[in-house]
Amino acid sequence: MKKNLIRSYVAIFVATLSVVACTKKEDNSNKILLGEYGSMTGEVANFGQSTHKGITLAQEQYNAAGGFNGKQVEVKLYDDQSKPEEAANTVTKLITQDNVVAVIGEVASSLSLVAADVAMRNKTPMLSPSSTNPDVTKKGEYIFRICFIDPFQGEVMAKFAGQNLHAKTAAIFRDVKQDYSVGLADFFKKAFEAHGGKILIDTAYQSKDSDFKAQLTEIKAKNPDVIFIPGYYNDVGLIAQQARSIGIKQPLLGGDGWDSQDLVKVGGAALENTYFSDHYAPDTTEPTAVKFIASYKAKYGNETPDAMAALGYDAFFVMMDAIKRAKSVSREDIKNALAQTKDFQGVTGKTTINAERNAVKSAVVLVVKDGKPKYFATVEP
Amino acid sequence: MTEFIQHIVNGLSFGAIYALIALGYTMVYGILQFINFAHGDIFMIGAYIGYYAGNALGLNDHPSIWGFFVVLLLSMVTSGVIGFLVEFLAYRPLRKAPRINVLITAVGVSLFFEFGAQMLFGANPKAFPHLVDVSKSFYIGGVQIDSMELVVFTVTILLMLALEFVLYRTKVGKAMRAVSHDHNVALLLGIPVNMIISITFVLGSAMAAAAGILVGMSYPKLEPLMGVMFGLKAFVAAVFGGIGNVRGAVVGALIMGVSEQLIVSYGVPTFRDAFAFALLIVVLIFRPKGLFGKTLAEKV
Amino acid sequence: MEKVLELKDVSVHFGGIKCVQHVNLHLNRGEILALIGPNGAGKTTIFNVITGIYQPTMGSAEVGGQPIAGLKTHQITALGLARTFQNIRLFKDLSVRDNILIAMDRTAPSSMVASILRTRSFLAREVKKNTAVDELLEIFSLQHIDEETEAKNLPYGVQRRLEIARAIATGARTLLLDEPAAGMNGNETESLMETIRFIRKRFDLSILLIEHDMRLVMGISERVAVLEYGKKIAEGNPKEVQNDPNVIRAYLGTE
Amino acid sequence: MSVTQKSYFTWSIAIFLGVLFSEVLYPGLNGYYQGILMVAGVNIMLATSLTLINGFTGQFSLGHAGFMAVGGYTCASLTIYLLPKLGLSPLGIGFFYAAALIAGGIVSGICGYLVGLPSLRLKGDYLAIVTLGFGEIIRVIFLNVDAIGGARGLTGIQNFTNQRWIVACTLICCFIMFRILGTNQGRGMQAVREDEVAAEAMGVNTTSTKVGAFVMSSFFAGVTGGLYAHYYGYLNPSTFGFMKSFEVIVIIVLGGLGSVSGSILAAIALTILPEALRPLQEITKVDFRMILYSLVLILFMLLKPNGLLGRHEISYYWKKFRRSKT
Repeated sequence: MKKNLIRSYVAIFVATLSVVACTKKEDNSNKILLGEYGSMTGEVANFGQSTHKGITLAQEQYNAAGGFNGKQVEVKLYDDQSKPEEAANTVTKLITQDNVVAVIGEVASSLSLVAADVAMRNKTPMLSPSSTNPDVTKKGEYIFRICFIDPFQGEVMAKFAGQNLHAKTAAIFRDVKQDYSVGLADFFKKAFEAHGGKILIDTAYQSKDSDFKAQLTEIKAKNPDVIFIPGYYNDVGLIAQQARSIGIKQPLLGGDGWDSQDLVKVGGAALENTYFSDHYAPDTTEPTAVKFIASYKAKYGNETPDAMAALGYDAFFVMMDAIKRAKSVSREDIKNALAQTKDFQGVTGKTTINAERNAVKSAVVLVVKDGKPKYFATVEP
Repeated sequence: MTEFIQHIVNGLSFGAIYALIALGYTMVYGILQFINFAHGDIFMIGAYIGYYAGNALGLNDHPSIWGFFVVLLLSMVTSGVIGFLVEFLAYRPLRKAPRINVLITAVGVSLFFEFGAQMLFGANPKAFPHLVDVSKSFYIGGVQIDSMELVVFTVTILLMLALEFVLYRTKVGKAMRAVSHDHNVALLLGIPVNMIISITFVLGSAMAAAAGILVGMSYPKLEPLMGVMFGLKAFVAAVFGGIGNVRGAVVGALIMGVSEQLIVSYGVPTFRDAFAFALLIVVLIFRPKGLFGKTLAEKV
Repeated sequence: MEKVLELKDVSVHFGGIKCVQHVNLHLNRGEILALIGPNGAGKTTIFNVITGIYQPTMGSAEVGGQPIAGLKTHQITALGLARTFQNIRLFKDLSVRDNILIAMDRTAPSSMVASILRTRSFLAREVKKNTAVDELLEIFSLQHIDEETEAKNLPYGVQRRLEIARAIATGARTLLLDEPAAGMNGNETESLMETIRFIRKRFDLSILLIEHDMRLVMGISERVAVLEYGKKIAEGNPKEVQNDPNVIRAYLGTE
Repeated sequence: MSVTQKSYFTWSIAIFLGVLFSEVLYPGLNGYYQGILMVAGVNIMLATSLTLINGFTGQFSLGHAGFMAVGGYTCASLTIYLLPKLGLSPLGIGFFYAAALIAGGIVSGICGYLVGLPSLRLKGDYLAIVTLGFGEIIRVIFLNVDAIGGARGLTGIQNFTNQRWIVACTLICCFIMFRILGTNQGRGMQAVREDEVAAEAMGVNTTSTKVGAFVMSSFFAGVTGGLYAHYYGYLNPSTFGFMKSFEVIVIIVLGGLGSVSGSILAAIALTILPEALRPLQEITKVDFRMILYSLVLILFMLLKPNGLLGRHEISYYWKKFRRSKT
């Protein structure tokens, strides 16, 4: 009995050691290996999965077109489970174990921030498709992004509320549990007040709450012109429904966190007369985007790609574009090439990387009409 | 003032749902003296069964009151069976084991459901189908009462009355009360203790499933982890009312629902969850038996 | 004579149930007093009052001349009083030695820092305690048991002996024994009586015991008190009590 | 050899191995393995410290992550807000960091005291819920305090934690946990676990024993939190949810409730195992690890409730093994 116990321990150890020993550093001389880390499970899994679909599609198209100088491009994916420490672990593994030349990832800024530290320490370029928190690229010269940042997004919605909706007053309903929401709410507030508007009430909820009536009743009593809800789609649907049910008729505004198929599924008709800023419009007529949407639908069972998928797709091509321009396929040269990305035409518009390693690009505002988000306006930087 | 009454009404309807879940906790605790951590997850499963049943019956496009009852019944029965299985497979073998082992098992079962559901149903939220048309609202002196809230009140009260009937007017109920008093004596009296415990689990799980359906209809967003907070808060409500006491659980749950609503509207909205736990700690320290419970001294 | 233990007009009520009513009782230094009575007479309740597990509804108790109202059980133990339990409450998963050591720790505790650093004084104390344990093991003829044996795996009679040894290890001079001979056969009871007599001398003990085994009660106790329905109905030396009409009625019925 | 000499001998070997590891072996590994080993160290500290409450004392805490958070945030706030104002030399910074770690531990220990207090009146399930509630309250408070980042998390924490800190802290933590065994403190805790009423009757102050266990356990959880913060350089309230506590519980249940060496082994195994399972996860595309964990937990409770090593240390089995041979 006890002997077995000791034996089993020895067995576990030998087994784990051999597993560890077998996975030695990869030899990648006959292919280009990129790393991707994302939330395949956990709180923001939806975003991670969409991004991955976009990247996979891009990778397949790229390889089908001949690859890079005859070499195939592979993307190694790890799930970070939406946890910061897992993000750090997986990126470490990608860089030090799998020996990737560059890393693509994360949607959630809190995860990108942690991984950025790792990438900086290991001098490996990291390209975030959709982290909008300004702090991410401030981590250092190896960290890039191809999406606009929250201050811009806040500005866009504040400007939009003032100019297009003629709003003088606004209410903010933020999700204190999400760093994204808190950040965006702050930037909107700043911008809206800078444009002469007034924030009447700034109240909060926590994602996964199911009852918002108490806060909404407060908001309703203040009677603002618009209500800004910079949350994620899964809560926004419920919020919109409850807002409409207690008689709030004002337009609801939001950010790119709203972008998901599931938004309308939960929110339904309550989402009419709502606007949100996004990276691209699914009903766009821009040729690159149209082609992307068609091939995406073909691959994924007629599913309309959301912005995360589009950005994932673009991130891959921006990365390959940089690798092509780089002097050699080394981390250092790819970093330099990424920094010089200029007017890259992607699904989400023209991307130019500026000195802060952020993308300078336009945002679109979508309106929900007849149960579908539709293009409403473009806001240039 | 109208606003205040409005908050009370909303709070009561929320509390009614807590009450349905709290009943399961309190009944199981009364009979086995342990917290069934997995109870909140049964609630979640009940909601998901409602989702699939409602969609299968095509109720989303053709809402009907009968469809609602069919879905409700189906979900309650299936969840009851799941509750029975959980008790039979995970808890019954541990009847004589130290309580800490049962507790760890319960935590394990709870997590198994939560992550199993993520795998089975997907981690993304699902939109609950419309079972009945509940878009109408009524106004009484400026206070708005949604027809959904009326549905919640009606169903809760009916189920509560049914449970009262079972507990106090039937032989099974009498046996349950006997078992909760003393297992061994009940056994000596010829009461099939194991069967009674199973029935308790089935009843509690069915109540939780009903709550799941009601939550699905009121807040049509289902996710695998939805049972955690609901479950914990319902548990707090049960403790608040005096665990093991059925009526206490209901009163505790209603107070809980209302006070949460008031915290959100007049206090700091984001401290809603923290409030529940703070309440629990305060109750346990100053009045561990809750509002209506009785304490039992340990036999030495 | 010095009273090591005294109950003054103690009553204990649970809700409407009066378990103990106006009981006066005392234990003299060096004496063995037996508390007898039918089941449910309130004997164990009295033990629980003395050890601070229950608070008396009325009246007071004193240990070594000091009132124990409001004291916690371990504080009463510190006054030099220890007990055994009717339904044996050993530390089931711990070894025989650890069971006794835990009780003995009270007599020579080390600070947390000393314990972790294994200071000289800590080691000295441990050695001292272990020697004392050795002696107790021998007295209760437990010395031949494998020290790693968990208490729950011991035979019933041995468990009873171990529990008494553990109580003495607290350094108590007053011992409360709750049915020490329950479940023992004649020979075991005989040797238990032997042991009790011996430890009384060796450790200078005063003993209050609850027992149903009349041979043991009559054999070793100097005085006997009889409880019925929470009331003390008789008290005196074993001979007197045996012939007391109230006691005969209580045990045999009213006929 | 006497008992003490033997103990010194064992610990000198442990220290030697620790130094060998941090100075020779570790620098030679690639970053991935280094990362795993750092996490293993953190998990060992969490597990052994929780063993004190859940294993030795037989109480049930579900709030270990909460204590970790308190320590982590305290320690990180000190190094972020106070350290730059002092203008210390590199050596001074090292001392400051050590002090900050201890400060984090102390604040966390105070929280442990506050949580331990209700435990005097609560048993088993109730205590579990209260500790769980404590963890949640802590999380909500951190979420709402902007000065420490709120939901955005606390960034800008310097990466002070290197393998030396982890090795040293892990060794100290394990040393203390092992040394508590076989003292009046350790035996008192075990007595409380076995039978509270009897323990009290035998003169064990169960109140101070339980609170003491809570304070000490949360102290080490707090120190671990500090190390964790300065390893990842980032803190987020959502990290310290119930799941984190649960992971630690799985470790100690698996290792054997009440066995320090079992906790250590299980902590190492359960740090490596998920990494080893990563390739499997790539195939299935789902994170089934938590399902596996919960199943393992249930099965262990049903079939082998005392975990792999039960309540004994590994030395106990070694002795038995030796004895059975002779």
